[in-house]
Amino acid sequence: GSTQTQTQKEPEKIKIGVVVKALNSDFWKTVEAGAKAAGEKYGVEVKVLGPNTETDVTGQISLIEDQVTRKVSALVVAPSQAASTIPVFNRAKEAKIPVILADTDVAWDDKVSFVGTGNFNAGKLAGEYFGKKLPKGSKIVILRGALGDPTHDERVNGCIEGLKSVGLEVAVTQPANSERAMAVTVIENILQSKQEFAGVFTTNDEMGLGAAKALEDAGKKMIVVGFDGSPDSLAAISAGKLDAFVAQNPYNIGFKSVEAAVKVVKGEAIEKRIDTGTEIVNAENVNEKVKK
Amino acid sequence: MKVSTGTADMKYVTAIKAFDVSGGLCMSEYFLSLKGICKRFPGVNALTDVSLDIKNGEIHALCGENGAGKSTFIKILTGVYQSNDGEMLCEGKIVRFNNTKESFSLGITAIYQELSILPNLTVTENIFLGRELRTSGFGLLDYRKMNHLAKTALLELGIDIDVTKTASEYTMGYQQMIEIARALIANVKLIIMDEPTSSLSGREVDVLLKNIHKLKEKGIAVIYISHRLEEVLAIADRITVIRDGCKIGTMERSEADEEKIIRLMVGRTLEEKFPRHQAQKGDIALRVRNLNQRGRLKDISFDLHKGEVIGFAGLVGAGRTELARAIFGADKIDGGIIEIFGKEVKINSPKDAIHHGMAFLTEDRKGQGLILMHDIIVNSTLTGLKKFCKFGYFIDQKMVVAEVDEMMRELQIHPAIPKMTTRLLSGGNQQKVVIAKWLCSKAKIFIFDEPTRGIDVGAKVEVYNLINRLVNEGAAVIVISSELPEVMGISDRILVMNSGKITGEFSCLEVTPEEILKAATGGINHEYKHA
Amino acid sequence: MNTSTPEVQGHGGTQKTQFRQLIKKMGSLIGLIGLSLILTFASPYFLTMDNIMNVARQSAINSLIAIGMLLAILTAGIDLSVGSILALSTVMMGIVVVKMGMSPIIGVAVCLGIGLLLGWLNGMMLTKMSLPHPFISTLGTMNVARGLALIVTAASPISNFPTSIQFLGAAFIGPIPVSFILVLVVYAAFHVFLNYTTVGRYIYAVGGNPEATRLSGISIDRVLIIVYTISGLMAALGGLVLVGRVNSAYPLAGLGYEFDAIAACIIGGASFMGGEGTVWGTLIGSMIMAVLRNGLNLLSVSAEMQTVAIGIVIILAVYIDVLRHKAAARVKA
Amino acid sequence: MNTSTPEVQGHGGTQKTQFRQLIKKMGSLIGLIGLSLILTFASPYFLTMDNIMNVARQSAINSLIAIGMLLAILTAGIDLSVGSILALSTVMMGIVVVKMGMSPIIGVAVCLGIGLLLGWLNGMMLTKMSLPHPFISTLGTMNVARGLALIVTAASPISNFPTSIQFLGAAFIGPIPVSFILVLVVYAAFHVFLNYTTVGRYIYAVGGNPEATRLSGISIDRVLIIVYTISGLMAALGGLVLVGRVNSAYPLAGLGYEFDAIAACIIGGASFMGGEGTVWGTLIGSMIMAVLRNGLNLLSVSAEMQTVAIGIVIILAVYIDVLRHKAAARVKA
Ligand SMILES: Nc1ncnc2c1ncn2[C@@H]1O[C@H](COP(=O)(O)OP(=O)(O)OP(=O)(O)O)[C@@H](O)[C@H]1O
Ligand SMILES: Nc1ncnc2c1ncn2[C@@H]1O[C@H](COP(=O)(O)OP(=O)(O)OP(=O)(O)O)[C@@H](O)[C@H]1O
Ligand SMILES: [Mg+2]
Ligand SMILES: [Mg+2]
Repeated sequence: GSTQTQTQKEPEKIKIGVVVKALNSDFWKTVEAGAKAAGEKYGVEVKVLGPNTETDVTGQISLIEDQVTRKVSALVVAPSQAASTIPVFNRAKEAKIPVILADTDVAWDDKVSFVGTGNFNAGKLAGEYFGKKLPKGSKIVILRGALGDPTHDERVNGCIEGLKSVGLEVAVTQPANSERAMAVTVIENILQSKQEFAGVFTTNDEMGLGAAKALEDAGKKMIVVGFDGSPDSLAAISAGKLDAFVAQNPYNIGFKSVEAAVKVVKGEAIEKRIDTGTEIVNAENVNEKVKK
Repeated sequence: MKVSTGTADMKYVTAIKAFDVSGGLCMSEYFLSLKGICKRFPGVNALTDVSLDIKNGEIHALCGENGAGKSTFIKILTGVYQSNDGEMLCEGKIVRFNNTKESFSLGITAIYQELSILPNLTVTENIFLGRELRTSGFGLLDYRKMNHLAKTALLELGIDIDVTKTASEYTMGYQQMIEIARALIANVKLIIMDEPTSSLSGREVDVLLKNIHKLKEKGIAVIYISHRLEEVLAIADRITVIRDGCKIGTMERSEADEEKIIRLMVGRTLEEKFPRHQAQKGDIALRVRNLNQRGRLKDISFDLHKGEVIGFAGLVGAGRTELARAIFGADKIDGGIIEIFGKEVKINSPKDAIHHGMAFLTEDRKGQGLILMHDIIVNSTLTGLKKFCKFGYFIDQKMVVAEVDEMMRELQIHPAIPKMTTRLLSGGNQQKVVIAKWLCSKAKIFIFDEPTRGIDVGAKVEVYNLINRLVNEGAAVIVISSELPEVMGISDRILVMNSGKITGEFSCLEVTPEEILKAATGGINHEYKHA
Repeated sequence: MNTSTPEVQGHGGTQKTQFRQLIKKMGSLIGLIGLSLILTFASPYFLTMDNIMNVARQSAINSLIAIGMLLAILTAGIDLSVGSILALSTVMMGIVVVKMGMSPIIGVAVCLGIGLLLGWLNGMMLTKMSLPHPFISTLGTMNVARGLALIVTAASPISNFPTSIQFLGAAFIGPIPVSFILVLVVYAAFHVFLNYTTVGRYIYAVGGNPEATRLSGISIDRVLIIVYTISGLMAALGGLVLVGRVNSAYPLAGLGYEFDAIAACIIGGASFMGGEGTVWGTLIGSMIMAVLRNGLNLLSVSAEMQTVAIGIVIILAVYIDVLRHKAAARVKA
Repeated sequence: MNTSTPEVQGHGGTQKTQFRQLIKKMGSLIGLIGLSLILTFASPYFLTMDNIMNVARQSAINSLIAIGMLLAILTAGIDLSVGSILALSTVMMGIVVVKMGMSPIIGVAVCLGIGLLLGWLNGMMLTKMSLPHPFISTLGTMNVARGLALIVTAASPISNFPTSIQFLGAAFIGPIPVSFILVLVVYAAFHVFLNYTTVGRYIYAVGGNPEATRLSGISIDRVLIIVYTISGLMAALGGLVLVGRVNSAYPLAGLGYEFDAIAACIIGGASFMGGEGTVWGTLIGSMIMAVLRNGLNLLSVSAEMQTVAIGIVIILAVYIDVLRHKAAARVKA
């Protein structure tokens, strides 16, 4: 990026600060790509930042504070923990910086807009999907990211809700740190305990691929549903290793939130809630996704 | 007996006054009586049925060979260890100390054999550790008063140093004086000194002995442990000899002489205190020219020949240790030439020095000599490990064990357990292990810094024999020693240092102690100060 | 490992000593000033009153935790449990205040009390169970406290604390954040504690040579228990500030904070071998970390590059200190 | 901190010593056996051939990293960068093999080479820059390597390695996983290295008393550089196994592995003060960690409770060792 020293005295160039939960996964990288694309389209400066991990709540808050200091024209934030961001949003408001929420909503009255679908709904979609594939009463194992990570909490809760609504049960929920190797280990161990289960839901793709690998090694065929939709999992679906994943359209989240921010700065009206859509990607529609 | 820790420091201040008043009014003749003390360590009976009385205000010397159990005895006295058997009476009351705080509260303190200086604290803080003085207002530490008292105490011992510097800035000799000051300032009823003079030279010893007399006059008892029998005979009122953990006997000073003590200690008489080597002086082994180290060494030049022993004498802080370290590459030098067997060499590290055939026995065995947590085998073979290797890299364990066994027999290391962790050895035996380490290397030039520090009279002769053997086999040896008789007894030539310079050279045949002392004090009889 | 140059430990001594002490403190200060200068040139937003207060606020939590950590490091120990203690103490406060509706005073007492208790447990386990190193006891506590924080909250955050509790973390006095004032007060108190009280000096002594300390009649166990208790308390205090800052308590709070706290101490000149380190050095160490993060954020450096940059700066900051020590040693000789 | 019970240092000596050594190793073994017994009663699936091989496989990565960490700990050091080195070396292998299509042999060479290089850098920074403690140098490397791993991969995983590369992590010989055989071979080699070679003995010496070691003519710098280089190499080797196990390399791999590796060493009886610790103890320490995780999974213990249980078991495992030491000392007396 270029430094902005020279821009200081020039007529206000629009600067959008995008703060996401972290930038260490395909999902957020795609959000970043979408945001940057929107920036290019509208000719505004877009900086996408995120802390090291999705659980680094205070790190993210510092990032937002520093963007306020930098006097950005508008902020796009995907908050790691909804309630925690309210004080800093209030500070942004004092500095007259409009705030757009992306991916995760916050009950904060002064937000300009929310862009996304919500993790809960996406999780629910996954739960319902199992209902289409499995007979009533089947049991599902859930692998999740770090305990206490609100994103994963919502996905798990959504999934449980979805499962209930179609008459399926949760066999066990175990954390696998959003990581592939840990997912392999956990599934191996669950298999050892001879627990009955017919499918696995994981709250991100990495764990989904790990679970699929462990099942493949053990010679078991089961429905594994991941989350997010990385290139790796697309390939895994094509190869028949992964059954499906929940896709939240991260590119759109990034693009539309920046688009909304630009419009707000320019004084145009925008909607309070912009839905970016959620879908299940499986063998039936994987090819069109791959093309994209 | 529990001492409430919260107010202990304030108690101490009042305790000082109490002791001052009650100095003369004692209940009985004996301050302390020990009856049938036994102490067993895993595999070792350190003390068996030892009984001993300490009179008020007497100077009581403990003598015994290395590993006889002297240090263990005093550690039981101060509550570092607890006895397995026996009882202790302090001023007529049965006591049992669980830690040094409890013994201190009854007026007992000790200078332990292994220096217990805290390198990162200032001299003052070391002296007052555990007995700090506090201001009356907020109860914060009263540095002004403590610094003043510390300074005074050290001046009384004849040293003038900056008490607000950290202890790590001073060499062992000074550190020893700091520990002594620490004991003196405590104002207790019994001070135990476990080899307080092992790093001191004659001059400091005299000052210390004078101070001990002053203590006695104040009615303070002193237990004094030393392997230097002339000191013992100079100040002790009574002498107790311990052998193999058993008390052999206690005698009045008037009944004792050196020969008798030695006989009781080792069970035989020594024919010769300073045996001499038979070697002929050969080529120059080590030539040092204009060696300089900023602030420490000035223009040091000397030659050391094959088959020769040079002794280095000097007062504490004269720079002898610094010189040895500089030659050995342990510290950087700022100029000068070192030649070994006629070839100029660059020595940048101890590794280079060893490569060129040098060996350096350090004065601080605990900090620089031994790996205390490791056993005798590991320690004694560290420098010579390469020579036990098969195929260049793999150590032949059998060979190692055989060699170590041999060395342990030769040096009479006790207990003779090669797998014994060196931390558990008595001070003298630790010293022997360090010597073994350097015997194991194939050196031709040996620098021994205080080689007999803490070694008993019998073993000393063994060390001298060993040095002589090395010399007879063609080695060249430097001995740095603060014991004048030793330097004079075993070296062919004596170099004297003062403030980093060589101030005198003597042949051992014609020199007198006075001449050496004069050179050591720089010719004039001034109060030596920390440079 | 490396024998460092002998240096005078803090406390008012002669003038010469005080000057040397100043120089010693200056060590990490040079790093901090250098870093600030670079950032001032690189970003127009860096040297603004607003941003300085920003940094002060952002560094507060780590500063509070680091000063407790310093005590552990001075005794040649470590406290890995600070992050988890922070989490458990704050969520318990959340339960008491928000869920059970008790008074904020009770809440704060619960928060600090739990910090105290867990720290004390760390110390007791270390000493009374003779565990070989605080790494073990505090690693255990780190896991147990984190697990408990997750259990009691059912893994979800607790929000909407009364403003009185948020005071420490969120309020300002004029332009100055209360949390930073708190840090200054706490650091001054620790300066007095470490240099002018017996227990403070014993902490240095234990780190310098535990055996000699014991022979001086000082109870090492007692000193260690005090050290870990204080460290736990400071973690809880850091938690109080955090709650004010984010208006919520959550079970994953403080994850990885132990690293930042340790880094602050070490950048500030403390030694892992024990017995060496100062209060003000630690503050500067903590400020360096905060300034660095802040600067990189202002420059909108990407997260990956930030990680790389932080790694490099940690090494450089310490290296500057090493060079300065060497230079000082040369001057003295 | 606490003076541990006197013990004779390892390496084959007299018979009595060897017996005592066995007892010493037995220490953590007792913990392992106890834990296994409990789990055998608690879960019918625990003591099955299948599950034992399962645990063997799961412990492999940590075992490989821990043995490198042991060297660092023996020198009174620490290597925080192992997880990041694992990540960077494996993603670079992924780039070379999967993205650039080079031969697996080159890939493996790149992987191990990067581990070696980063480890060597750790050692060089520590010694040549005279950094005061490896915490600093390896914390720096930890950040830098992680950042680089994220940058080179643009944060996404690399999958579909050729089966030849997956051999170490995925293959079996009969019922026995290759990764476990690798661990046994590596551990045997380290046993010989540490006990029967000069450098191995010097590693113990450096940890025991660096100054005495230096004055004995041993180059401490060289020993330390070797130690950290090997530690880096072992992290990369652990990475190779991980890649085989999950068939992918990803930039967040190995996050937090340093804790597990350190815990394995310490549970296995190594001392943070340096100079003390054995190869086989470390293996047992690593097995204890793996058995514990496996057992908790088998019992479907909730995730929160797992965290708590791990904390408690770490403390208990070490405490058993402490008690045993004390008992041994009493018997000997
Ligand atoms: N903690 C311990 N564990 C086992 N053995 C010990 C321990 N401390 C001392 N010993 C042994 O007890 C015996 C007496 O040792 P002590 O240190 O009292 O001897 P000493 O008379 O002071 O000798 P020196 O003159 O060499 O200082 C020695 O054999 C020593 O190895
Ligand atoms: N690390 C140091 N920093 C500053 N001065 C030092 C240091 N080490 C030694 N000195 C000083 O150098 C001088 C020479 O000390 P050295 O130990 O060489 O004397 P020595 O003749 O061996 O006496 P000793 O009997 O104490 O060993 C002393 O004044 C000492 O205080
Ligand atoms: Mg002794
Ligand atoms: Mg000397």
